[in-house]
This record gives sequence, C-alpha cells and structure tokens, in this order.
Amino acid sequence: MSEATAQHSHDEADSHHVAATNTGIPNKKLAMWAFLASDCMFFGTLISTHLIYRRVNPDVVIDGNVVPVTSIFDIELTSASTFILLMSSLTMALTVSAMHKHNVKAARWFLLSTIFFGSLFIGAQVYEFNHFVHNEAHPLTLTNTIFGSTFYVLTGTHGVHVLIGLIWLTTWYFYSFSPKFNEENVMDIEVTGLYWHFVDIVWILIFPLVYILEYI
Amino acid sequence: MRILRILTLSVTLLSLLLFSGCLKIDQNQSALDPKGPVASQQADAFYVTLYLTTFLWIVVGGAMLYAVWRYRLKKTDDPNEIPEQSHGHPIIEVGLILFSAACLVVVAVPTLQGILMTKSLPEEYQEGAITVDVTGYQWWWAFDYPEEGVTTANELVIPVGKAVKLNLRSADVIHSFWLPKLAGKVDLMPGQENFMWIQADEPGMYWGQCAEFCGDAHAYMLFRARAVPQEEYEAWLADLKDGPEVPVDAPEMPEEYSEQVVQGKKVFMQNCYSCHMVGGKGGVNGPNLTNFGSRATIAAGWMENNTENLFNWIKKPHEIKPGNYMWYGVPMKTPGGGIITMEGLKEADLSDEDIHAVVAYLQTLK
Amino acid sequence: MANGTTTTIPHDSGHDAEHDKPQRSFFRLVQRPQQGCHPVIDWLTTVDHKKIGIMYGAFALLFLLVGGVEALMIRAQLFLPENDFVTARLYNQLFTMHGTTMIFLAVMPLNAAFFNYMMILQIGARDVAFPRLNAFSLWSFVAGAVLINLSWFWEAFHGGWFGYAPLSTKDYNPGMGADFWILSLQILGVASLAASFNFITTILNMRAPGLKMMRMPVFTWMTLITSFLIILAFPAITIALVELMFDRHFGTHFFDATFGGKPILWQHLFWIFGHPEVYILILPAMGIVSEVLPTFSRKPLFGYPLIVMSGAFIGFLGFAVWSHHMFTVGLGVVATTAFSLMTMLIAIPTGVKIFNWIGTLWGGKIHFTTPMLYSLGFIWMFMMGGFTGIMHSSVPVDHQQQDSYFVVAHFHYVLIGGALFALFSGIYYWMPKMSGKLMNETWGKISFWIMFFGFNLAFFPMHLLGMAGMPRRTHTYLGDMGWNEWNMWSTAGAMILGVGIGSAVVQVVYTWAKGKKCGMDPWDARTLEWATANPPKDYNFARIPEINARDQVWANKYGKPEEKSGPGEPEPHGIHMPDRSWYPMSASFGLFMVGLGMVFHKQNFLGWDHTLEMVYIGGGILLLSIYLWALEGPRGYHVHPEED
Amino acid sequence: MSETTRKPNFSPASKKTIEGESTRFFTFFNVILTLIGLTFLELILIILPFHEYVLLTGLIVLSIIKFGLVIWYFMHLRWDQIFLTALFMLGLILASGTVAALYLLFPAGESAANKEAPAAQSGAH
Ligand code: HEO
Ligand code: HEM
Ligand SMILES: [Cu+2]
Repeated sequence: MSEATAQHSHDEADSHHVAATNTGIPNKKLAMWAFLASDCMFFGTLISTHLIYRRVNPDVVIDGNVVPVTSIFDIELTSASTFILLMSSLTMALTVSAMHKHNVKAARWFLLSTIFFGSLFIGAQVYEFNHFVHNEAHPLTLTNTIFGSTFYVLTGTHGVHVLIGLIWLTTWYFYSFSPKFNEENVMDIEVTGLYWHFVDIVWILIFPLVYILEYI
Repeated sequence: MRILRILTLSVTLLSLLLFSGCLKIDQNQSALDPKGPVASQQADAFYVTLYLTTFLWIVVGGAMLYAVWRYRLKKTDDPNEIPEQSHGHPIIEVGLILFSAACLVVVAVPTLQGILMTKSLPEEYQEGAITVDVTGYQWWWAFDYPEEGVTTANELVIPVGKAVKLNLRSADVIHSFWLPKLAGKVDLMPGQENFMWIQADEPGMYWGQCAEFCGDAHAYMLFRARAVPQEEYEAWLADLKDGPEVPVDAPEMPEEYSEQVVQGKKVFMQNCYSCHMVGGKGGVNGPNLTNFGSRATIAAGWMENNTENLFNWIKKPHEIKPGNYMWYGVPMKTPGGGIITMEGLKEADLSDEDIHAVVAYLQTLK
Repeated sequence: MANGTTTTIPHDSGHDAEHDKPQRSFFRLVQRPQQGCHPVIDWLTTVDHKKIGIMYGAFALLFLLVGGVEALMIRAQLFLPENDFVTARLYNQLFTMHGTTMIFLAVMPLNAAFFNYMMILQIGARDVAFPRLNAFSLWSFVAGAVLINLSWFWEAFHGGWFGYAPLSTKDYNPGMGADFWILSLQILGVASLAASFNFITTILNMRAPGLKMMRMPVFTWMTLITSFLIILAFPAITIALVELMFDRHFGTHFFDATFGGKPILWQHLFWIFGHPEVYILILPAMGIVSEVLPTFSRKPLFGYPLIVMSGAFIGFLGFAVWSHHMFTVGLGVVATTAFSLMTMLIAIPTGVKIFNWIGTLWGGKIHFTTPMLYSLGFIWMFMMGGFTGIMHSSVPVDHQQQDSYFVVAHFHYVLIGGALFALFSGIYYWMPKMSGKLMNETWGKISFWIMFFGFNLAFFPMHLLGMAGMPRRTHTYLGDMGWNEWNMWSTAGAMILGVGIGSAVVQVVYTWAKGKKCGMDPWDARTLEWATANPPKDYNFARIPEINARDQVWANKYGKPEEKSGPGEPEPHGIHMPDRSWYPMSASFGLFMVGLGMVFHKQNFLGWDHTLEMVYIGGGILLLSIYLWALEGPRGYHVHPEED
Repeated sequence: MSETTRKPNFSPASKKTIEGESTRFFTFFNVILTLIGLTFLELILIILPFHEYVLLTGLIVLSIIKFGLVIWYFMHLRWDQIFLTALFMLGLILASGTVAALYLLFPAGESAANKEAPAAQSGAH
C-alpha cells in the first residue's frame, strides 16, 4: 500500500465541501487528535491514582481480612471483554474503510457489529461490577477500600467513555438511513472511529496495569 | 504630563527609601534574624539570591530604562521616521543565555547545601540531641518528648545549643510548623511523618506559627519555643515529670489550698478532664495542661496567660477562636466510619463562679 | 475599506436541495435567528468570534472588579492588627473567592477575549474552526462564573484557591461551599478545554495563504502554546476534582489518611495543573507585549524565533516543576533537588524573552503611548516577580518563604505587574480595533501611574512582611509583631491600585460609548489585524490577504517590494457566513443546571427539594442541545462585500 | 448502488480508493490477529516462572506494541500526516512522564493504613 493511494482516498473524501486547510488535515480530525492527546492526561491521572494507591497500600483489607485481589478478579471474564473490545476496534476500522469506499451498506453492517461488541463489553463490565460488589466472601465496593475506589473510578470512567462512544455510533447508524447522510459524513465517521479506537487503547493499558499486574 | 511623571516617580522612589529606612529585621518572627544553624543557612541562601537578583534587576532594568530614555521619540524628531529594522543577534543571545545559566549555578550551590543540611540531622550536631514529637490539631500543638515520657502543649521547651529532632504529624488537616528564627517551615501531613531539626544558639522565647491554612481559626494557631540552658531544661523536665502539686485525681486536697481551688478542681474533673490531661491522666483531645500555670501564653500563643484572659477564654472560647472545638465539641471518627461528638463547653453552661474557680485551680498547675 | 453591501442568499452547496430550504432549527423548535434579528437575540446566539471576544472581555472586566472588591475587603481587614472588619470565616471565603475569581474569571477570560478577537484577525481567517463550539465555550464560562458567584448567597468556599485536601473534604468542610467551587471549576474547565481545541485547530489549519508558522505574530504563537497548556493541564485538575467530589458525596476515601488515602496526592494533582496554569496566565501577556513593543519602537521584534521557541520551552518545562509548590511537604531529597533545579531552568527562556524585548527597544524610535507604558511597566514589574520566583526555587530560601506574604508578593508581581499590566496594554492597544475608537491618552497615562504607584505600595511591603514572618491567609495578627506599619502602607496602596484599575475600566466603558473615532491603522502597526476596518466587518476581510512577510502590514507600507502583497482572490460565490444558533447557549444552560443540581444535592434550593431532578433535566437539556446542534449543521448564508 | 443505499447520496468512490481500502482490509485482519496473539501472550506471562521484573518488562513491552499497532493501523496514523502522530505523542509522552514521575514520588507501602497512623491512634477526628 503506497502513501500515494492513502493520500488520495482522503483528499477524495474531503475535497467537496471542506475548505483546504494549511496542514491538509481536516479540522474535525485535527481537533479529535488534540482531544485524544488531552484524554491521555485524563487517563494518565486516573491510572496514576490507581497505581500509587496500589503501591502505598499493598494489602487490600476488606472487613479486617487481607484479601488477595486475584481472588476478587475474574481474569477469564476480563480477558474475554478484552477480546471483545479488540474485535470492536477491528469492525470500527472496517466501518471507516467501507465508508471510504462509499459502500454505505457494508459500513452499516460493520457499524452494527461495532455497536454489538461495544454493548457486549459494557454488559460484561456491568456484570463484573455487580459480581464484585455482591461477592459473598469479600465484597469489593466503591467505598470499603481505597482499592475499590480507584478501581471503580478508573474502570468506570473508561466505561463511561465506551458508553458515550456507543451512543455516538448508534446515532450514526440511524442517521445513515437519513437522506441527509452524505459524503461529508465520511470524515465524521472516521473521527468517531478515532475516539472509539482510543477507548480501546486505554483498555489495552488498563488490562495489564490493573488486572494482569495483580497476578504477577 | 512630564511633571506628573517625575512626580510619581519620585514619590515611588521616596516611599521605597522609606521602607528600607524602617527596615528592621528583628521582629518576633523574623526569618532574617536567625538564631540557629538551619535558619542561618537559610538566611544566607536568601541573601545570595537577594544580592544576585537585585544586581540583575538593576542591570537588566537599567538597560531597559536606558534604552527607553536613549531611543525615545524627541520633540524634534520626525514621528514617522523609521529606524533600522534589525532582527536579532545570535552572539548576544547565546552569551546572555550562558550568563543566565552561570547565575543559576550561584543559586544552586547554597540550595543543594540547604537540602542536604535539613534532610537529616548532620553528624556534628548529633551530640546531646533530643527528640520531640509534634502533633498539629485544629488549632493547637501537642509536643511529646518520647525519650522523657512527658507531654506539653503550645509551648515547646528546648535546651540551648542542642539540636532538637522534630517528628511532625497531624491529627486532622495539614498544618505547618514554622519557627522563623530557628528554621523554615515543614508541613504536618495527615498519614505521614515528616522530619525537621532545629537548634537555638541563644536562650530566649521564640515565636512560631502555623503556616498552612488549616481552617477557620488558622490565624490563631501560634506557639512558642523557650530555649533555656541545659540545667534549667532538666529542671523543667523534672518538674513536669513530678506532675502538678495538686494531683487531679487526688481525693483529698492539701490544707493550704483555698476553697476556690478545691471547687475549681471539681469543675475541672466534671467538665475539662475528658479532653485535657493533667499529670498523665485525662483526655487527649485538648492540650495537656500539666504545667499550665508556668506557661506564658494561652490559646495557642494568642493571649498572655493571666487571670482575666483565662476567664474570658473559658467563658467564650468560640468568640476568641471561631469554630473552637473546646466550645462546640470534638467530632471523632468511629472505627465504623461514623462520627461522634465529644461534648464541649457549650453544653456545660458554667457559671462565672465556676469559671473563676477553675481559673484559680489552673494557676496552681506548675 | 470595504463599505460592504451584504446580500443574503441561501447556502449554495450545489449538491442537494435540502440546503435551500428556509433555515430553521430541527423540529422547528426555535427559529434560527437570521441577519437583522433583534440585537439581544443576535448577541445571545452569535457565532461571530468578535462578538464572543467582546463578551468574554466584558465579563472578565466585571469579574476583575468583583475580585478587586474582595481583595480590598481583605486589605481593609488587615489594615489594623486584631481588626474585626470581617469575621474569620468571611475572610477565609474572601481570599478563596478572590484567588479563584481573579485567575479563572478575570485573567483567563481576558486572555480568551484577545484570543478570540485578535488571533483570528492576525492569521487572516474569517472565524474559528468551530464557531458554535466557540459560543459554547463562552456560555459555559458564564455558567461557571455565575455558579461560583451564586455561592455567596449560600456559602462561599473557604479552603483557599487550591482547595487542599483534607481541609476541603466533608469532614472538615461540611457546607456546600466546596461543592460550589468544585462544580464551577469543572464547568469552567469544560469551557477552557473546548475553547482550546478550537484555537489549536484554527491556528494550525486556517491561516491565510503564505502565513507560515514562523511568520505568525507572537501573540498568535502564545495563543497556540497556551491552548496546548490548557488541554494538557486541565485534565489533572478535572480528575482531582472528580475524586474530591467522590470523597465528599459517595463515601470514597481518596484523600482520607485514616483509610490509606494520601492528601499529598491532591497537592500533586492540583499543581500538575496549577503550575502550567500560571504560564497559561502569563504567556498570552507576553504575547501582547511582543506585539506592542515592536509597534511603538517601530522595529521588528528582536530575536523572533528565540522568543517563540522560549515560549514553547517555558510551556514544556512548566509541566516538570509542579512540586516547587510542595517543597515543605516532605518529598525526599532527590525529588526536591530535581524540582528545584528544573524550576531554576525556567529563568533562562524567560530571560531570553526579556533580553529580546530590550533588544527590540534598542535603536528604535520609542513612542510613549499608553499601551507602551503598560508594556514597559510589565517588563520591569514582571521581572521583579520572576526574581522572587527564583528565590522560591531555592529550597532553603523557600522553607522560610513558603506560605508567607513573600509568596503573595511574588505572585502579585507576576500576576498584576505581569499579566494584568500586559492585558491593559492590550486593551489600550486594541481598543481602536474593537470599537473603532481611540482611548484617551492622558487619562490612560494617569491611570497607569496610579496603578503603578498603588501596586508597588501595596505589594512591595509584602516582601518585607513575609520575611518578617507573617503567614498568608491569616485574617488577623497581633499588634506586637512589627507588622503594623507595612500592613497599613499595603492597604493604602491596595486602595490606590483599586482606584487605578477602576478608572481604567471606566475609561474602557466610556471609550466604547463616546470615544473619538479613528482610522484603520492608528498606530502605524505591523500585523494583519490592522489590515481591515475598525471595527472589522462580520467577515473580517473582504478578500483573504496573501502573506509574504512576517509583519505583513508593515511590509506593505515600508517593506521591500518582494515582501509586499495584496489581497487574494475574491470568493467566487461570495463569503460563506455560518448561521447563528441557540444551542451553544442552551447546552451551557444544561451544564449550569447539572452543576446547580449537584451542588444542592440532598439540599433544598429556594424551597425546592427535587434537586436531583434538576440534574436530570439539566442533563437532558445538554444532551438534546448537542443533538439538535449536530443536526442543524453550520448552515449559513453568503455575503458579497462590495470591493474596496 | 443497492436498494438500501439509495437514499443517502453517495457518488461512487474512485477506483484507487477502493483498491487501497481493499488492501487495508487484509492489513486490518493481520493486525487484529497479532493483537489477539499478544493478549494471549500477556495472559501466559502470568504463569511463567520468571522474575517479577522480567515479567513486568514483558508486560509493558507487549502493551506498548499493542498500543502502537492500534494507533498505527486502526487509527490510520501510518497513512496520515506525520503531524498527527507528533500531536498525539505530545500528549502521550507528557502523560506517561507524569505517571512515571508521580509513581516514583510515592514510596512503596508507606501509607498510614499500613503503619497505624498517629492520627488513627489519637482517635481525634
Ligand atoms: C503569572 C503567573 C506566574 C509566573 C509567570 C510565575 C513565575 C515563576 N514562579 Fe511563581 N509564577 C506565577 C504565579 C505563581 N507562582 C507561585 C508560587 C511560586 C513558587 C512556590 C512558592 C511557595 O509557595 O513556596 C515558586 C517556587 C515559584 C517559582 C516561579 C519561577 C521560578 C518563575 C519563573 O517563571 C520566573 C522566571 C523569570 C525571571 C527569573 C526573571 C527574568 C529573567 C532574567 C532577567 C534572566 C536572568 C535571571 C536569572 C539567571 C535568575 N512560584 C504562585 C502561588 C500559588 C499559591 O501558593 O497560591 C503563583 C500564583
Ligand atoms: C486590587 C488588586 C489586588 C489586591 C489588593 C490583592 C490582594 C491580595 C491579598 C492581600 C491576598 C492575600 C490574602 C491572604 O493570604 O490572606 C491575595 C491573594 C491572592 N490574590 Fe490578589 N490582589 C489583587 C489582585 C489580584 C489579581 C489581579 C490576581 C490574579 C490574576 C490575584 C490573585 C491572587 C491569588 C491567586 C491569591 C491567593 C488566594 C488564596 O490564598 O487562596 N490577585 N490578594
Ligand atoms: Cu509554580
């Protein structure tokens, strides 16, 4: 795949309405990347909080007992959600690819699969939270340990990002049937895709740093 | 316009002069009147930075003023004249950057010395050093002498010429221990123990104050450090260990005490004992009062210790220190996470007579 | 210049007929305001960067006065020892609100006013990249500002502008003041972030042809760098505030030491934001000065690339020095040393700027106008503040100075002598651009000298007070500490400073209403904003100018032939102008309701105790507004300016 | 165009675009396979008998590779202007630097809860 091809496809999508920009990058895309750079700091702060508190409080004490975190976690489930989110990233990339080809029908199917995988991920997270909170032996709640606080706030913020992404994608799905849906929206969907992939890479970091680390 | 400018300029200069004229530096809490090794190092470092930056300020500011004066538009000039359009000069730039870096090295040296000096007690000061645990409360100080097993409050007593290692902790919010003539401040952080050390080279009463905003009555959170010769320090310790002449839990009072003191002790047991210790017994939510009668100040250094002030303090502590827990009661966390409140004087409803009595009793605690 | 006749014709996209229908909002809920609508509606729904800039400026000046009154009350209380002009609680609220107001509601929005108005003109653009988002930033700023000032009617926050935990947690600050503060800052954060993404995109993407990055005016450069600082620094405080809010309302223990929380983490997170924030305040000021000095020296900026690079360097280093606010919290030797040395390094790029400013003056023809006076005052006073900053960067020195009045002196020298002087310089410099009217020079100079004198009288003694051991944030002091005279001088100076600032604000208002009209380029200036009418037409430039030189306007007047340039090609279909919209404002209003509802969570708001519903309704309004906003599209109309 | 896509108004994409995107289609599949493979590796790491630090390094390297693959291919950085990569790296580097610095500023196991804090002992608020 050559640079030239790639360049071309983008020009194609933008050339109709968007005025030429100095950088050659469409405004919305540039703004989204700037937002993602900023979002790195958001998650950086949250991840710091979690890691620091994990470091200064090596023992997770629930009801007076030191509880190994591995006995709370359910690594099979979390691995499964990790695969699910990765898959959603693939389908998102394929959605954008189809949009570039102006193949709206295919794009819609890929979009629907992305929404499906995303919902599955959220479902798994809801199940996981529920499971942890109602764990008979040692319930992990938002308030009973500092580990619980940092864990739920970090993964919860990620979950909220996924949820926003889902709403956004669903909106596109329905909008794609509107007569107003046109070639300008190719770029819009690409921008939504960037957001979605970012949510995925944040999970790529959360998975080892929050989950797998506990098993080492 | 011109007259106005000259006028204001000269007024500015005059007032600056005025300030430097009344520049005295031996105020109670002055950092520029160091009386110990740590404060001296810090004052020296300050002077290094002061001289350096004053020099730079005059040179750079002078260059600016000179340029402004030299290249100003004069009455005779053509306002539309265009001066030469120069764009920059690499050699000057690089030179000035190197010069600035060199100036910074001058600042960095005493900085590093200071950091090393305060991180732990240096070898040469270790002989005869004592340790005091300082705990900050809203809005008073507890001073424990772990090696001696005694506790006092708001008035630290230390031997002259000996280093004092301070372990700083907080019982509630962040406070900061600042005794300017002996050392710069270090914060008292909840859940963390900080270290600093001080040494007084001259005997005397040193003034200190909490420097980190800690709530409503932050401004009233003062303290004193009394530096005394070694013998006097030991005598003070012995006295403190002895406990008060009138033990707070003694059933009988010695003959020589007046009715009032006896009454005062009763009032104290009923209303104050749950929070204040006297002679190793009592509560820990308020300052330890064992040697209270020999302290110079009350209310964490805010007022002189005399009958009138003491009466006012006990009558309406919340009007002297807003939010005062002595009046409103001390909220305490239970292990379950709930809060219970230790009743304060608000509920006690003391009569003036009771207060006079308790004042009389307190003054016997020496 | 163009005496433009404007004709409205439907957006012609050439693609689908939908665009040609009357421009109504989705569902026809509200009519999308058209040209010639009522002025009030016009201002409320405008997407024009110039109107938005003016509103930012007007609100900022208002809050400057509010913060100033708070400051004067602080000083009045400190006039005498053991004074009881205000209670301890009120005093603590005053300095908290003063700091928060001045930083977030006065200086930042005043900067934003110039970003909005001037930066766009300086790059020869017609508007920002996302005009409606820009309006949303403005209204969210207003929402946050109103929310935090509403707190005066219930309980204003009394925890200091950096709200250190655990003092700001429910245990020690049970009232709703802290909640007002937290939620307002969150809303203000949204406003700043949205504005910054917009500015970054605009500057990178929408420059006039030929305006390479290294030809951009320094003020535009500083806007870009500041915007980057905002998007990279604000997340830290946002998360810190979220954690604090969870502690206060949802029973977590992020900052509760008895449960393994670390109050010191709050300080880290706050200052990771807080230190870049002080450069967010000062870099635009440096940008303004870098415009004013060349204009009135009639010389180009000396060392332009160095000034730009040092600005970027200051911004970058600004992220590596945050712990210099925490030298006394017990960080350990390595961390303390590292942060101390990094802090000192910042003197170098800052020095570079100062040297180059003096280089700009050198050999020039210096016109003593009011803006020039303010800029010169800036250099001198900011330098002094910078030097006390260097003192703070030395750990042993800072052990004595931290949390004393010396720090208060330091930051007022950089904030008033620095940021505020430069901003007034900008106001006097750009007023002709914004209003088409010149400010009165004599009165301007009188104000400057009153301010300059009052400022030094108010804040110089604070250095001495700090070294004499007076801690900051104390509402009273004993009479025998040796602080009485300096406090009296300082209060007197503050009152004079107040008169100076007040008189300057009055002049702004007066000029706006009745000032003397002036031509297009009253200062014989250098940069692109002076190449269009005063005030500019809606579309800024009838034809986008082409750029061949750094100071194009100057080059056109006096430059070499190859540097000169004319306006570019006219737009074939006329100039496209985006339509006004209600949704930015309604979205901000939703945000405001969410904030208010959360502050009053489990409380009663004016006799109404369904505050949770308020959150839901606000959220609904926000969401709906975003949807309708997306669906209505930018739309717009075309304008055919008559050629000049 | 087919029945369902008639309403939205799209012109056919250029041949070049279609060819390019079709090649990418396979790239994307290779990427996802690699990602899944690496995730398995991460999981296997847990049970390997190496030293903690080796495992930790391995984990970090693996996540960085995964991270890189997604931004490079899925997020099109490979095909977009280098400027976008720089823009994102600015945020990423600053964030990672901050995380690392913060993490190192907090010594392990030094919290109050582990040491019976003085505050907890004194029982006061
Ligand atoms: C506009 C805002 C602004 C600016 C620009 C600065 C600039 C600087 N600040 Fe300041 N600050 C600002 C706003 C604040 N600072 C604070 C507090 C503060 C503290 C903590 C004090 C404490 O609480 O103990 C330190 C260590 C510094 C250091 C510095 C340094 C080194 C600079 C440097 O950027 C200055 C560089 C400039 C120089 C040095 C002058 C020119 C240089 C020349 C001429 C070159 C040659 C010079 C040398 C070689 C020395 N600041 C606080 C208090 C917050 C609070 O606690 O409430 C605020 C608000
Ligand atoms: C009329 C002009 C001003 C006066 C007289 C004034 C006075 C003061 C005083 C006396 C304090 C210290 C209060 C204390 O520690 O007890 C203070 C704090 C502060 N001021 Fe100002 N100030 C003025 C303008 C400004 C401006 C323009 C800014 C910012 C741009 C500003 C920012 C701050 C900040 C951040 C604090 C710290 C608040 C805190 O401790 O939480 N001030 N001011
Ligand atoms: Cu700083």
